[in-house]
Amino acid sequence: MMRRLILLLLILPALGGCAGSQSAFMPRGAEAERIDTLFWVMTIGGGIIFVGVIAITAVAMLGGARVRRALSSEPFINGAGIAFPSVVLTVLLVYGLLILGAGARTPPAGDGLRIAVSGELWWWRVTYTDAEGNTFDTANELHLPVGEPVAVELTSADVIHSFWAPNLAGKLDMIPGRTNTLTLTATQPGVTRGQCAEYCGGAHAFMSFHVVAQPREEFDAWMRQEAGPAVPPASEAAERGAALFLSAGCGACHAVRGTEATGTIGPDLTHIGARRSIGAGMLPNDAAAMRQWIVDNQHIKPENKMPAYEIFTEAELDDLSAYLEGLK
Amino acid sequence: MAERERDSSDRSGYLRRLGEAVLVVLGVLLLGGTLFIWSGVYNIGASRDHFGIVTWLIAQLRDQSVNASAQGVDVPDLSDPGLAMLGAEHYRSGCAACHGVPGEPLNPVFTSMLPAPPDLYHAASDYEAAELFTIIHHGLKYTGMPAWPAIERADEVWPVVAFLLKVHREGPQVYDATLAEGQVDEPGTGRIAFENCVRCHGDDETDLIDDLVPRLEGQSAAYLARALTEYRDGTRPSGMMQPIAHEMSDDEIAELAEYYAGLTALAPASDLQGEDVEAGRQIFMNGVPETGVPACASCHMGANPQFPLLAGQPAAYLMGQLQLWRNGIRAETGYGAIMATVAQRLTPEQAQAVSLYLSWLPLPRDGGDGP
Amino acid sequence: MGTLVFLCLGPLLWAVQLTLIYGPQSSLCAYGIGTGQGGSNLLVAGLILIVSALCMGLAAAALLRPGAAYELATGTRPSGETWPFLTWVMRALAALSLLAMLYAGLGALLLPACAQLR
Amino acid sequence: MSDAPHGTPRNDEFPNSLPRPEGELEALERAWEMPKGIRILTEINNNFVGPLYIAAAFLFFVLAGILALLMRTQLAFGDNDFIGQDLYNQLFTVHGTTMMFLFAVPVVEALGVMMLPQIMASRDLPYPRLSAFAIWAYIVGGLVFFSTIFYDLAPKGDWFMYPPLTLTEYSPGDNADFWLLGIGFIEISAIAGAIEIIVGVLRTRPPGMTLARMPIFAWGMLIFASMIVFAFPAVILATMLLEIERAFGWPFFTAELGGDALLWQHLFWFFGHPEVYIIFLPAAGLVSMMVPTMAQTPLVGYRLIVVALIATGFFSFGLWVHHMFTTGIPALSLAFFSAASMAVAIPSGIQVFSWIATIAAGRERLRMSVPSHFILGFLFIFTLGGLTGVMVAVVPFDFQAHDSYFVVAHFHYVLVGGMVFPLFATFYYWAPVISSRMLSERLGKWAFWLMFIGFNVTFFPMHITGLAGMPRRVWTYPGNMGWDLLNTISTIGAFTFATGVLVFIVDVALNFRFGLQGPRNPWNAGTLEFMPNGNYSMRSIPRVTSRDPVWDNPSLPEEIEQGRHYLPGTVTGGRETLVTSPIEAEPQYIMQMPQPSWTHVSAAVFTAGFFLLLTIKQVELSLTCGVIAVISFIAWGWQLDKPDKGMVDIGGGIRVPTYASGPQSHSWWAMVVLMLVAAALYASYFFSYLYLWTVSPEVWPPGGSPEPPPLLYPLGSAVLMVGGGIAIRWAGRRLPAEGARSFAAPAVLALAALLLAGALALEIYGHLGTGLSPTASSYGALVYMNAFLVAETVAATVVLCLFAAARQIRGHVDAVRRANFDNAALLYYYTSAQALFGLVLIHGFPRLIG
Repeated sequence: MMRRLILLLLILPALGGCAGSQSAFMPRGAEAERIDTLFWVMTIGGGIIFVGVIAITAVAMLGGARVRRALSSEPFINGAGIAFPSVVLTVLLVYGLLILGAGARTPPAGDGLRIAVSGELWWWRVTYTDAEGNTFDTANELHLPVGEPVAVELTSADVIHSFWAPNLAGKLDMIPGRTNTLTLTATQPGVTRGQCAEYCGGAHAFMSFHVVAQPREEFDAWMRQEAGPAVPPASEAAERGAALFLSAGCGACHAVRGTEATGTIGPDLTHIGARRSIGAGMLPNDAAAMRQWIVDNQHIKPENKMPAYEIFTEAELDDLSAYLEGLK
Repeated sequence: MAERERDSSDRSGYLRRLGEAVLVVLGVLLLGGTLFIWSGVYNIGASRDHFGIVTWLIAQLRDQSVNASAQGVDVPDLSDPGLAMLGAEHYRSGCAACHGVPGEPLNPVFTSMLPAPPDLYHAASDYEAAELFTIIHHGLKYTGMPAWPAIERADEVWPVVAFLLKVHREGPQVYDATLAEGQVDEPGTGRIAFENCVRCHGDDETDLIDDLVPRLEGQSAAYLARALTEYRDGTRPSGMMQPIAHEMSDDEIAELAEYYAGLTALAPASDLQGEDVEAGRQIFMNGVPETGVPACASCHMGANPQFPLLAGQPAAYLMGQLQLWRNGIRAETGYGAIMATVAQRLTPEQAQAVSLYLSWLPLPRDGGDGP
Repeated sequence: MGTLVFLCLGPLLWAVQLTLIYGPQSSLCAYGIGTGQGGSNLLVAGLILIVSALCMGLAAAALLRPGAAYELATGTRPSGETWPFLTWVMRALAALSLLAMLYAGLGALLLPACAQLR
Repeated sequence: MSDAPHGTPRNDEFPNSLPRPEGELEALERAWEMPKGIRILTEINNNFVGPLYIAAAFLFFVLAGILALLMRTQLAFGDNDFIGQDLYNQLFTVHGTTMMFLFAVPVVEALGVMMLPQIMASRDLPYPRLSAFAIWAYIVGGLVFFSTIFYDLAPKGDWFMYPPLTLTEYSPGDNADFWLLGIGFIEISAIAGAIEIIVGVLRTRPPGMTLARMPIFAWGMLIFASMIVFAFPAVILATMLLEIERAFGWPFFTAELGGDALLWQHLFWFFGHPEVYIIFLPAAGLVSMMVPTMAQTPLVGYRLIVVALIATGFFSFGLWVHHMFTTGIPALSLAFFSAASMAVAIPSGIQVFSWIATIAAGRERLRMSVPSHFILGFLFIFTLGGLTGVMVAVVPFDFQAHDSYFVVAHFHYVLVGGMVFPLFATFYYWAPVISSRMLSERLGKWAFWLMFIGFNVTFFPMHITGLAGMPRRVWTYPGNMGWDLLNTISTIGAFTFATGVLVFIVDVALNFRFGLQGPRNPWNAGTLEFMPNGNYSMRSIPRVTSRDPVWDNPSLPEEIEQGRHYLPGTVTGGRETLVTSPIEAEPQYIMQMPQPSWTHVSAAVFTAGFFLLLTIKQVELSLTCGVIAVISFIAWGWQLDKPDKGMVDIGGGIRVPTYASGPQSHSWWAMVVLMLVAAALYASYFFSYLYLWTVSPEVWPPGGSPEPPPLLYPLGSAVLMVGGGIAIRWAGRRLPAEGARSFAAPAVLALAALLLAGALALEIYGHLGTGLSPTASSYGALVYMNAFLVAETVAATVVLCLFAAARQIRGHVDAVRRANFDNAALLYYYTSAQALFGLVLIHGFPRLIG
């Protein structure tokens, strides 16, 4: 309780708006919870030590002659400067190593689900592989079943990135030529936000993602939906948009499974309409934002790898965004 | 020690006096200059030449400036005969009005300019190639010599340089010889007829004047119309095409575009084999996903008439255009901005490979199958 | 120069220990030795513990016999008015290094040899 | 001067009796007179270059601070676009780089250069031209580097420049090269300063100032400089590797060709973590100087502090992986470094409690002057930073804190708290030494409170911002994340802090204009730096018998000024100083020191020109600068090594020589330290070789690359080098008698240089013969990199050998005056030893594993 109170006081300002929370103070994953406890132990302990040092300094300056004499000897230094820290640090080191070792006790669930996340300039390619070996790509959004440890393979396609979903776990780097594995265990359902934590040039500030923790059934349903091909266009506008999507060359970079668009350079758009954001967390996902992104993405997210498409008429933009938003 | 100090104080006193003298001289000059201008005594009319000394000074200033600017200009290979022919065509529409036909007397209107435009037959003996390039590219202040209309298109200047060198090398009759092949128009004046396009771009019977020029026959009308409109609006820079497009109305543009779109393309004459162009084919068909280069084929296969067909275009033209994109020169239009992004991800080797492939690739006729 | 080496014997041994446990551990793990749970894991842990014990033993020896350590480092017998100061500093440093070596060796008892544990 | 009010004490108490001979002081003043007019730039004395150095470093502090204010303005609230993405990325890169490389290390080195001679009662540090060179190089190089921010040419890979982001593929243009060449060059200047400081502290102390009596600041500087010697070579190698990969495509960091991005991180942080302590230790030394003075009592726990400084110096080298906790290396490896991070906390605890104990020990209460304010502020901030330091040393917590604003808060607490606050305390404390005027107590307190409050308001909230999820190095953030208020507070704090610095600047400006003439030893300090001094430092050098000589003998200032102690004038007629033994500080010889000259100035300017012009690929101009720089170096070196002037009397019956060679000579010490630098550089290479092999053994022979050339090649190289070594040894025994000339020795030196070059050529030729290409794989790159490193030392050795040979021909080297020859020989032995080791590695290792 005390702990929550301090927390509230400390991060009151941070609680202002929690749209897609991204905070280590609100753990919703096994590792983040362990670290949260560790944090509070150390903060409170450190706070006490800090106050102690300040108090002793004050006494050394202002205290009575006897106290000051007691403080002014090598034995005092040996005690306060060597013995005390040695004990505290030994305890802390062992505690820290035990917490670190706790990660070993959560082997990933054995249902064969594999998730690979590749950091790219400046978005996240997410590849799911199910128990049968079926695989599909999505982007900038990670779905997890609640309560099950899931191993996420982290790689990089270009420079070093770092995968950080603070509500779930600490960060782990994505390094070219290496595969790092992070075990995530979501403890509560809900949507949280994550962000690249290793400076990766240009639009590093705009490389975010969402983590959606769902109960198993919901997760399975999502997997089934996501693994399938794109839904056909449902309106005339969407049909025109689909044709334009192909003739304007969008398929060279983006894939829409079930169509001729098979590009692998940019994010897979097969179910773009069902995602929570556009541009790796830049914009909310709706038709207006989609139009804006197509035309003006270089202003919204400078240096991103997609050229701005200022070649479409207003009507064409309506068609395109209708098509893409329909890709649920 | 003391002696040295006196030495230095003497020197500083001398310097101080020198400084005062300089100030007085400067003041007198400034005052005199102001009076001279204010009096209006100087005759600015072009009817009288400068004083000899002034002419000489201006000539020195000009030549030194041209020489300095020409330092660091790398002269490309100018031996390609098509290059000089292309230069001659531009000379006719852009330069001949003032500079006249090489070796023949000038129109008296222009000889009354001060300075009078020189007969360019001798130009190449007065200046080296890099200097000619500098003059044509940047123009000359106070002479009436304009800068190149699209200053970023330095690449377009070299054909004119090549032409001037050729005139100097082979005599003024070269000009007539190069023009004899096309229909002659009054130099630099009047409406540009369709035939004039043919002189450079060829048609279904005539080949291109040079590899730096694109093939137009069989190209989509929408693209041709857009290209000319962009030239006219100045969003696609070209010192050669902008003045031509400037003269054209929307109707003329549409008519011209339809005309060329209706022609059947000439088969490209290439001695390349299939394996020479395999690397380029890979890039064209599949792109280079690792470095973010999308497949060229996804836009340039004719599905969308706004994107040009590239098959059969000369490799030199394609490489030149890719270079323009890489330098950001063609990024002003919506379509250009897209291509600029892609071109910047191509290495020079990849750009060359894909250009070679395309120059070898037959143009799809009547919507026929691609490669 | 020898005197400076003598002064820093403790930390130097600590540096040796860190090199000898970190280097082989990383190399062995890079080759997949020690990634298992059983014997190879023990191999790495054992190596670390042996090296740590050895270095700590040497540091303890220096702590107890500074005179001998000085002769070993410089080849001369201790002398001069600074000697007590030098000995004191050397011993204190050796003691701190013992603690640091203990800390470094501790990991081997608590953690598997090569797992990332993430 | 000589009309001191005191009565004359008994003459026999002192090494030198009164009255002093006529003209002695004048001769001393003449020898140390500052050049006039423009030639002031040629001055090398610490009283001139020290303040210049500090002023330059402070300028960079202010400039980098202005960049920080721009960044804080941009971050004041979410979705701000005051500064665009590209500029912001340049801003934080230049801010970090400037603060670390152009402010923190140089300003500490500057304090050392300026104050050590005063504290140690020496005339100057042993290589004044070297430090002047380092300073000019730093000023020119630093200004050019910083100005890149104005031309959009500034690097934008952050101050640690991680590849692959900084490879040409992701960072085209010259921006990154400016960082690599500019900073590499400034590091070299830092090493030059470090050599100066190490030899200075060990060899130019006053008689009797044994290691046990050395002021803590000198200890701090000694350890600081030693750490530079071992830490900086790692980052120099790293910058070389990266620049070579950028320029020529040798794949050290490219994973597809067997390189590894983490190699950079290992090398960089092997420098980068000690760097923090490199900055902190001298500052801690400063605090240990000021606390006793302010408390008017000797430091409590002197020897514990010495232990703490040494232990920190060592343990800080065991922390580098601390910055790589999230790279995914095995947990047990992390545990080793977590352990070292814990261990390094204890020495800091020792120091903090020693200061508290000293404060408590004062006869009266702590004097609450401006320096005391800053010191208490330092204690507050640094303790907090130390505690968060322990927190991030706990691996799992670091998983969350790493690369978030928590870490930004932590290291600003450690660096600003641990270094900038003591530095400001020092400015107030030592200002009277430089200008003989005090800074204002009133303005000083204003400056302190503004800085202290501003600092905490800026950085304390960042702990929360970071754990609330805000990563570092983002130029903007969404407004709905709940980070706005915290950031706004930080921004307000930053401007408050800046106002404090501004008040300080005003105070300094007023000081130079109107400052009050202060008393001679305003704080009544016990150490020697407040003794009366001129450009020559102290008139005479006292024998030191305790840690606080002035408290023991209040009449010391007068005695020093009257010239009663050692070396009251100049015995060689020029600039000189007394050299003492490293442990017990017994007088050994008089070192004759160089005069002001243009040579080091032109060497510095043209060396800077060489590097910077190379960056912008002006190869011809760059090489021209390089040649001029080398000529300047040779001209500079030619004026050193003055002839022996026989034995001289420094007072108290002590007669010492005026020339030393062999292990006693200061130049021998410098050469040894230089060799340590080279060895550390090569050790970093050795690490890189083995490291990349463990990462990608598949590109090693026999499978991945051509087999190494036949053993005949390395054997041939070895024979050539050993042969040269034997020849040099032979020549060393047969140097001509004093004053005579001989042509055998120079011929041998030239021959040895030739053999060395031949050995190198043979090595390179052998590898070229196998068809191995440096761009094909990391193995090939490493093999040729070895040759490149050998080539560097060989080039230096050849130049030095030919230099020694030339001096021999001119009759400047003989059996007595042999320092030139000894140094050339020493470097030759080192170079061949390193090259032989390289041969064993390059030719032996692949055979061993194949």
